Amino acid sequence: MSDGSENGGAMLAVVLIAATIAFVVIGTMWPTKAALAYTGGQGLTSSSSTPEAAVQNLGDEIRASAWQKAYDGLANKAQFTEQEFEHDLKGYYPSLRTYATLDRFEVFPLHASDSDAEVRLKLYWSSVVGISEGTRDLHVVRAGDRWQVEWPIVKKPVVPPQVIPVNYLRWDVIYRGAGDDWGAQDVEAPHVRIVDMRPVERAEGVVILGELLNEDVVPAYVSVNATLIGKNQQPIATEGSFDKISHLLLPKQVTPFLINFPNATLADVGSVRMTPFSTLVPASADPVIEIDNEKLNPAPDASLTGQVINQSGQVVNVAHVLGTFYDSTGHLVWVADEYLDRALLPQTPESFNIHIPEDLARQISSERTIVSTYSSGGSV
Amino acid sequence: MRTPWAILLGGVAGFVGQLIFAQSNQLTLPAMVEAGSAFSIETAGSGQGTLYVAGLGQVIRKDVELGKTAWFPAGSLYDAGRYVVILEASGNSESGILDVAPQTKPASLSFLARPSRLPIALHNGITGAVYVFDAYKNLVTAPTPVSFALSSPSGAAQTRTVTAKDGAAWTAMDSTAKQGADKFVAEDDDIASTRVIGQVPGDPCGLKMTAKPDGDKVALATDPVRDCSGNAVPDGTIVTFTETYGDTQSTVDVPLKRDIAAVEMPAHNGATITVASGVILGNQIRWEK
Amino acid sequence: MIRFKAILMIGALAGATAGVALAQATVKVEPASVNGPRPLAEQTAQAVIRDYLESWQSLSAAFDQDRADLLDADFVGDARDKLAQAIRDQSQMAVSTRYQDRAHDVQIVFYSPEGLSIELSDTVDYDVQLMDHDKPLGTQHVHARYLVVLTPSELQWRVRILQAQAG
Amino acid sequence: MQKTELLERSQRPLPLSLLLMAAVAVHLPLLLMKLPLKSYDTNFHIFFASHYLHHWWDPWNPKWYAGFSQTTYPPLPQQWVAVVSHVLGLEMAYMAVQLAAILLLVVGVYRFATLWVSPRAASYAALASVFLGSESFLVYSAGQLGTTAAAPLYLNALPFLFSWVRRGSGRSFIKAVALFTAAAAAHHATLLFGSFFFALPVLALAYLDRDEDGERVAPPAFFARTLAIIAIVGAAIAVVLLPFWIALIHYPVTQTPIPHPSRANYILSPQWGMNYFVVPYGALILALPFVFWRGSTEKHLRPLLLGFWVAFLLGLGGTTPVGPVLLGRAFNVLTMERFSYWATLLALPIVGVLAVELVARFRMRAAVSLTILAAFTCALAVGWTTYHPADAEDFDVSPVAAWLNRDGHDQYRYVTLGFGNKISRLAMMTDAGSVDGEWNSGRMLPELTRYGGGALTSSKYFGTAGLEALRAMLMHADHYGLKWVFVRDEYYDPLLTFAGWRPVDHLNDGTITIWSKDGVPPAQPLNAPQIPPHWQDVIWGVCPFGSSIVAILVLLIPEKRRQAAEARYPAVRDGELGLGRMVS
Repeated sequence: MSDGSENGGAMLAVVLIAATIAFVVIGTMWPTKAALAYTGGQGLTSSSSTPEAAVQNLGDEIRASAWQKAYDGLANKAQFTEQEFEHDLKGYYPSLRTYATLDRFEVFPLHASDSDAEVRLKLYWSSVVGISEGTRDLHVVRAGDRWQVEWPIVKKPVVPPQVIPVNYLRWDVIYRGAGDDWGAQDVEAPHVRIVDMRPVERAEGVVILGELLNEDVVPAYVSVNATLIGKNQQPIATEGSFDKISHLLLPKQVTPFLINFPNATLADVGSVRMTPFSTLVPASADPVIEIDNEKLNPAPDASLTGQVINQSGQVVNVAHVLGTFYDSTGHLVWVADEYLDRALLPQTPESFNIHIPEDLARQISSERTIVSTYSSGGSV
Repeated sequence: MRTPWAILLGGVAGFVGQLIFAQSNQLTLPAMVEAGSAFSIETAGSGQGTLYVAGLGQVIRKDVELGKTAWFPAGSLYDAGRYVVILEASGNSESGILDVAPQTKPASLSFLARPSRLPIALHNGITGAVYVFDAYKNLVTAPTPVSFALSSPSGAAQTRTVTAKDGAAWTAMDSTAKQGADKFVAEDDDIASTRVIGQVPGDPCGLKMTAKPDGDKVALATDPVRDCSGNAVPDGTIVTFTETYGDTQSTVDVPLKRDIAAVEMPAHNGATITVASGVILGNQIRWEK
Repeated sequence: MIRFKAILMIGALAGATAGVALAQATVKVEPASVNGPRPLAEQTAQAVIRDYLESWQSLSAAFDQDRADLLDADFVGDARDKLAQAIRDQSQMAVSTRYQDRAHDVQIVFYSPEGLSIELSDTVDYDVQLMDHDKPLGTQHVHARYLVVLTPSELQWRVRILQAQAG
Repeated sequence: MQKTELLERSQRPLPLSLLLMAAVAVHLPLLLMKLPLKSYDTNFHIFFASHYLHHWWDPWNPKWYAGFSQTTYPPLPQQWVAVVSHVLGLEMAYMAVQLAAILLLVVGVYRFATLWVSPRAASYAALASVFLGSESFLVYSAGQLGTTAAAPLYLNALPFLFSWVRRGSGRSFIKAVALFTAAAAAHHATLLFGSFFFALPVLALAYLDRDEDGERVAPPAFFARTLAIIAIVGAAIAVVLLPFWIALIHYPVTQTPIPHPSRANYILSPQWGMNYFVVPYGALILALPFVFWRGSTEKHLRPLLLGFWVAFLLGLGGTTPVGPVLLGRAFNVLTMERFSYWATLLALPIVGVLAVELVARFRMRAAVSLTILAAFTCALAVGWTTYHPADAEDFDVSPVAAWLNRDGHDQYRYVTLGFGNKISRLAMMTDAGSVDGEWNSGRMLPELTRYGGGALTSSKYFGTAGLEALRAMLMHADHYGLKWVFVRDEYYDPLLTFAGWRPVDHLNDGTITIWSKDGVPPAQPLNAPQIPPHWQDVIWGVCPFGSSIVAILVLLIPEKRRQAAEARYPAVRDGELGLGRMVS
């Protein structure tokens, strides 16, 4: 079958093979976005020729969970083990961070000289409850023609040996079995009351702020729904407090709540129908969380900062700090929250920083903070 | 067949059948029977027939010999209501109505008592509603006296007697001044139903704390927390201590234990410490070393 | 031939009338005469009566189709159990019944203080057609006063007691 | 004389019966072991089939996404599974339909290959298709019933297409139309891309060969016939899949793309290179240089080579920039493994030539080597499900289904977390509806389409996108009557705790926790505008399945005995393959 076209055919084969190789090389040297998603953002061409590039590479490696590669590239790796490096980033105890993945990061050069530099690495961790931020200021040093990061390791916190008595209260509930409960002995739901409520117009829509009190003598598992009613008496939308509330309320405990109505405008709203739900649940008064050094920081970067201290002997894996902000007349101005992505060890302070919208910061003169917790069991 | 036409045609057929039977008058029904009691239906004529008794709670089909009495033993028809009775024989049918009345003796009560917990000393705060049923779960519609009694552990009792109308009776009672589990009993004839009503203290009254130094901390403790009637507020109730110093603040939510809430907080000279429970504010202390 | 056509036309008219009657029973609602301390909101009263009248449709369909599961939406507790028992009875005997309500005269008579039950009385006119193995046995018109207790569920009021008064 | 007979025998094609027996011998045991049940998509297809089994005339399936239309996916293989399940049950019916597709592929590869190479090489190609890594990968690891059912139909249609445009055979025209339509009813993407990778080379071959066998075809006639068949096939497919097109036009797939590892760079991500290149190609990788060389040097093979080359490059996913450039947005919607599948099918005729030449030259040594390589390729692809399973762990979902089906729990919707592709199996077993599902193109709920996450049950694997979708869905639980969350991964516990859900029960020795939310009203049917009207239900119930019946019937029309390969390769003799009798 071969004829005079064999030379042309050979040429075609060479061209196709060469083109294939070229395409592969191009695709590997300059990977597509879809391909980069599976490499943690790293291509073949990463170099550490500048302090920012060194930190960028480190960020890529953390994102790809390439712990060994990241550790090997550190200038001060002799000071700690690879496991300690990983635990420093992912937590020594099970926490939000343990199962989080690095969604993205930002690199900000702070200072640079010929031999060293300061670079800020802002990490955005994707956790099950949302994005949590973490910032590390890194010292970067020159090593020949490349730069290496000195990782500011935070070693495992040591909890001193101690005995913490666990003698707090617990409520158990005996539920009736399945079946028709009409006309039978029942234990009704705890009495809860909305003690404050205020609709607020924000750029993203209407926000309903409020506070809910458990006025009963038993613990309540609560949530709040709100329905915006239009001026024509027709419902516009119904939304719930979701995680912007502390769902477990012990007797006489108050929680703030915040309900978002994206894309709604207050001008369309005639009234708001609030529907609090409460259920009797087994509960424990433990752990007690102390909130220390709460401080309102003015704009810019208005925030509520402080520390939470776990007064129990049990590790709290996730803590959710909710801040309620009032103006000078005691009116509710805003509700904001932050999840702590580090576990709370007994008697070990952990800082929080709740962001406050700049435009509201000036109105705020006081606050109240509560903490809800999640523990998967176990102690230190 | 399952169309309006079917019903219409069936109706026409039934009507014609009834006309024929009306002339022969083969079916004699009792005016009323009590639920669960034995009864009989008289038939006339001769030959075999089938008797149908259909109601919303029961359907019975019985082969009968025309001209003889069809016996229904006790327990045959127990669901109170109005029944359609049809006798079918040789392609013709005759129908009538049979009423089954509930038994007059109550056998059970559905007792709706609310709430299961309420603050002490609340006027008409406790309500109870009762539906009276016979042994076959028929609503006893004949007027019958129902007595309600609310008794506290101390022995004090409130009683009311109400006549049930259309099978239902209700009452309202006051909660007592003492906390504890009260018994709320509804009774009709010798049938009783009991509910437990928890009477719980009201909000804390005169919430007061004291402070004393404890190393580099200040130990805060409330006096025993009581409501305005002197009842102890239940353990587990949250008391909030707030310490303000300069522009910073510390907060701890502490549950009551053995009537007292106690906590240690940082000792800052000049700090102001307040205590509250829910929306009830207590005293304020200014800490000076 | 003309006579046959006339019969057909009369039949059609009668059928149409029956169809209309099937779709809508006449309903008269008496002012509530409530025994009990709890005030009855107008919306609650409307919802209770609406749900009660709907329950007759379920009842009728359940008996007609021998399907107790059709009761679940509108009946609960003893009322549901008793109706389901009757459907089982008739199914076992190959008997079927068709209920067609014609008129209701409804009045709310009791609203329990905790709000967990409402009792109403309904003077109902309805037809019952009985069939054995699909053979019509007869249709009986019934006039009766029913006592009905409804209790609230997640979305609607459901009938818990449905009982005709004797006499 | 004996030498001549030996020579003739060495040029004969392998008998079709032998090829089919080889396919049965290799795949029947694997299918009887129900190996595909471990794959990614098999349970998805069985779930669709179970809906057709119970609701043939109603493609609206309320069990996923609070209701979705099955007209968003061509139904033919699933409808066949539903039909066969009356006899075998759903799982074995799936295996039976899959086996039928495998056997059809053997026939299809042979018929397609005879257009390009000698019958003997074509028979080797057909034998190679039995061991083809990409076929086994799709059957046992990916579970792509639609793709593996449509491709053989398409391959079988192509010789009729050739015969029509080349000789104007009316019977071939009818058969080609019937088979193309049935192929489209089995899988739409195969038809769309098959037109470029398969049909264009065949048309080019017909054009290049227009003067070869003494029956000259003038270019105007060639183009007229081509346009005629495009028009008729287009019209037939438009009618048969009309509800599909209507759904696609009214609700185009505009949701945020979901990442898929077949779009990775296989060099930078070697684990995906193994999965999507080494496993599907297997020993075929060794033949690639020959494919390029022979495909280029044989003039009439060049169209085939070009079709193969483009499919090959696209099958490399994100390893080259070709996919994003050629496919545009579709690159982020399609999965790339199907391109490798088509590339391997296109390479088979040339691989058949290689095998023939190797056997002719090295005899037994070549035969043994080729057998070992083929067996290795097939074994690797089949065994890959064990080393790279779709589900990390097998577990029983029947307690979950039983829980949902009792005490009125099915009045509410549910979602699972950490169930992997077990959600299809669960959906088959329960009466309750879910807001989740595995058919991403069929979902319309904004909470699911906005973020770019896949199934909610695997939210965490989609990073922020998946978790945002999960949060959005939980936020609107009341709206959807979503009351139950079945959790088999403690990762999600903090979110559920802080969002107001409570554990209410445990199943499977505590490995599955049921979470509930208070105050959720019972699920209401969503008044979704995408519910197909009744006339579409009828079309969907009649036309796609009917197209396969029509295809079977028209194949019974006898064909004039003339094969495309005869002119070029006259060695084939009547009766040797029995193939003509079977498919003509």
